[in-house]
Amino acid sequence: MINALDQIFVLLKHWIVGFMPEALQPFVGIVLSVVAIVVVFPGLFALTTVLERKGLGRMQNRIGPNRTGPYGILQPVADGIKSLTKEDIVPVSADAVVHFLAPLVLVVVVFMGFSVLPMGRNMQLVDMDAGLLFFFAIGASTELSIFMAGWSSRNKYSLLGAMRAVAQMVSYEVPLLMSSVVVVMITGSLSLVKIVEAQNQYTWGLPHWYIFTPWGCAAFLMFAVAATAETNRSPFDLPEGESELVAGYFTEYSGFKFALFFLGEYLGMFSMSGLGTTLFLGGWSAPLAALNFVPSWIWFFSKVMLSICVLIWLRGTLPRLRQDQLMNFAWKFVLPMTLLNLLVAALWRFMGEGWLRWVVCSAILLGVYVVAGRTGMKRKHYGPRSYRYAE
Amino acid sequence: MTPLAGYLLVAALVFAIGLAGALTRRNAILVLIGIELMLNAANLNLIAFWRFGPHPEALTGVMFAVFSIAVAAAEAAVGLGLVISIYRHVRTADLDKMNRMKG
Amino acid sequence: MTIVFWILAALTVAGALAAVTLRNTVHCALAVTTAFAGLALLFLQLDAQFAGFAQILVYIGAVAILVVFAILLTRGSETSEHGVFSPTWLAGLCIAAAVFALLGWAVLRSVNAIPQQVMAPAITVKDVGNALMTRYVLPLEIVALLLTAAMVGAVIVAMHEKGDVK
Amino acid sequence: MLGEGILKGLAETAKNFAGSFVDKERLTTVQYPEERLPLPEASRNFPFLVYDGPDWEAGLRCVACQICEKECPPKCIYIDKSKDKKPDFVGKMQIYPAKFDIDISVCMSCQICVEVCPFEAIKMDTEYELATDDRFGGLLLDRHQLARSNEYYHKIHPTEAAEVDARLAEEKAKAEAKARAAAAAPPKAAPPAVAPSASTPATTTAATRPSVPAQAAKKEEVPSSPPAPPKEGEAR
Repeated sequence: MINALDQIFVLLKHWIVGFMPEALQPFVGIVLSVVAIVVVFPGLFALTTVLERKGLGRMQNRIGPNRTGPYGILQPVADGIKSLTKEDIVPVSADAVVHFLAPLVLVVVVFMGFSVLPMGRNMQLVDMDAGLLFFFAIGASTELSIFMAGWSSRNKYSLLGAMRAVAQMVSYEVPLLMSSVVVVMITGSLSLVKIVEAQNQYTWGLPHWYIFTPWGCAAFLMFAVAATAETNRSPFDLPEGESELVAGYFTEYSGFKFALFFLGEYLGMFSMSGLGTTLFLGGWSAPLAALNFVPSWIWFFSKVMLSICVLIWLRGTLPRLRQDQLMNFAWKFVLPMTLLNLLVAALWRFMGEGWLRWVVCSAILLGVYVVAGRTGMKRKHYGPRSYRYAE
Repeated sequence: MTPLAGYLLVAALVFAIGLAGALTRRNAILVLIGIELMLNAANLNLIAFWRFGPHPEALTGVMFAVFSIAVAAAEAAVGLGLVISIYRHVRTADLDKMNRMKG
Repeated sequence: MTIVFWILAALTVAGALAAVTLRNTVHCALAVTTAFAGLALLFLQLDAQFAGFAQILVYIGAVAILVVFAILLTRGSETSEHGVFSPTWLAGLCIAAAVFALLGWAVLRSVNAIPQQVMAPAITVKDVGNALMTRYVLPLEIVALLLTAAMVGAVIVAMHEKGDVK
Repeated sequence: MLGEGILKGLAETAKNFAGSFVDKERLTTVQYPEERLPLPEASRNFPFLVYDGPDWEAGLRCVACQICEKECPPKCIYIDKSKDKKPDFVGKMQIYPAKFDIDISVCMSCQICVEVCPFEAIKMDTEYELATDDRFGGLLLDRHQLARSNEYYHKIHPTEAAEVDARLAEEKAKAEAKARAAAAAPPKAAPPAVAPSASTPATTTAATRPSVPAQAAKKEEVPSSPPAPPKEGEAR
């Protein structure tokens, strides 16, 4: 019974596929999985928008949307209808083809990232041998669509936003990859399914999640920072800083294309949260051995939503960074720390079982963190601005 | 036609297009793009030979392609850095106008 | 010779052709990205997963971005008044055509001589990793050194010179 | 240590988040269409014409002197004088506006018409829900649409309206005393005595103006009064 509930979607898929003729079966199976992804995550997107607005409102002692439906839960429906019925404006001087393609490329590419995430026991579209590499390769392609959007709009704000976005995403991709590589080192596989299985073990009822190891915790924190920057979320939302760049690279988009960008951004957030969950939080495995009776997909989605809530919390708390702070942080702090973490993970691997490796690894990481935080990220005091030509 | 011949022809075509681009375009960046295309065509050749060759488990073709990709990335970085640096001096990315040794 | 191969080949060649013929430089960069993507898919079709994903990661994720950045930094998207092709374009075209004719002739002549392995090789990414760390570890280190040198070199080349007021 | 501030900030927002569910005092939002904040007395939005008594047409204080029309910076007031006359609040015969239109799309709510009006006939309304579903129609408001009773004026600006009423009552008393005095001395000469003073608005202005700064304790009227008379002088 418990097993059936756990595998309910897999069984459902097999049952539907069973009705199809033999030749069509693999094809129909893939279509069903894709349809499930394409339905579930936009649904989650709708839920998240209202959650975000309500949550941010409460953090600012406001009520948040409460007009559409009971407690405002129909707000995403209203937003959707609004964006669908709005006029689709393309600027006269814009590059029409590229302008049209940019949101499509973004959404398609972001959806592809979900295909390797294991969302439950046996619940993944493809168990790719190089799943993690695929995920990052796909993630790297979103930058180009953002550039396309910014450049084709022929708008200075759009172009500036796109340049900022691309520079930021390229910079933070390095720490993102580096912090994930640690997990690959320990697991010995790039397949996300194998990574989850490696974490799905328990000692004394506690799980072997990687976040509960010194290197895993450090990698998770840096992964979280880099993922936040990669998805252009606050406090790294310089590319769409409303107070500086109107809306950044999608300033010149309206109606449904704007909604597509919005969707792409949130889907990117989900896939990043899903990846973080898979790599460090044990994917679909239960947090306690005693809780294993709960279906695995519930654990995956609750972990993803939890990380989304943390992202919303961060957005409600932190002010936007400056461009130089952003770059300094990426190249001078996060990247060296990830490199150090690689060494620590190797040390962990070769020190063998025992309490000593816990002490040594934690001490190295904490010590360097404190020292680097003190010296490397020392607050610079800028004097009054001087102008070369204006005075 | 065998599968391998198909891949080799595509690679030859892409190589020729890249060469044509490198030889006919004025803009230095586009010349670099042409060179990248040629490198990529070579990679396709390497991987096709590995796939259809006698000893795929030796991984020589894939390794060669992977190293070639890494080297191409380095080449692109340095090449584009040079283009930007030249642009600062002569205010143009047009190769036909970069005909002076004097900086 | 599956239909997938022909579609990917057409995509790649069309992307490459567009990249060298279009007038707008940014369009060229986007077209060349299509060609890179097509080549990556061809790699994947050839069961070279690692090379395919590395191709996407490096070419679409990094080189294409570098190219568009360079185009924007050199105002390359403004079409020059002298046209986009160099005066010796005919000679270049002839050379390219000759090269293609030679290569094509070589391939077609040896069509019966070249090997035909039809079985897909059972190569996992793990094997690639093992090979990189054992047999190919020296080239790997050299490439690492090269990349570091290239990075430092690119930064120095593109860096503002001291006293350069621009 | 690096990141301390972030933790502090997170704690603060968490406190706000939880607090907003527990403590209703934290929520400062006013649910607008259902709940409204009382408007401050000095709020103003768009002019209206004051009338006394039950009949809006007969009771309009406006005498069509056209000062506001001339002073209006965006020139959105359009006045036509009447051919006949009717008695005003003191009983003098005055002309009245046959047409008094204000273009609501042009008006910039500057209150200059109110400041220059010598007859307390035009005042600022506080009505702000002026949106309609018609884009071009209904922008030119005529005198019927602009007319509001004095009671309404008392309701929206009580202090100011009381001052205005006191001033008008004093004026009326003065006029009545004058009339009585005129009636007492030469019984037959009363109408001519009234007529010169009522013949032009300007004379009345001259008579009323000085009383304004003397009486008005309201600060906003005091600085606006001195520049007004010279302008009228130029206009004449």
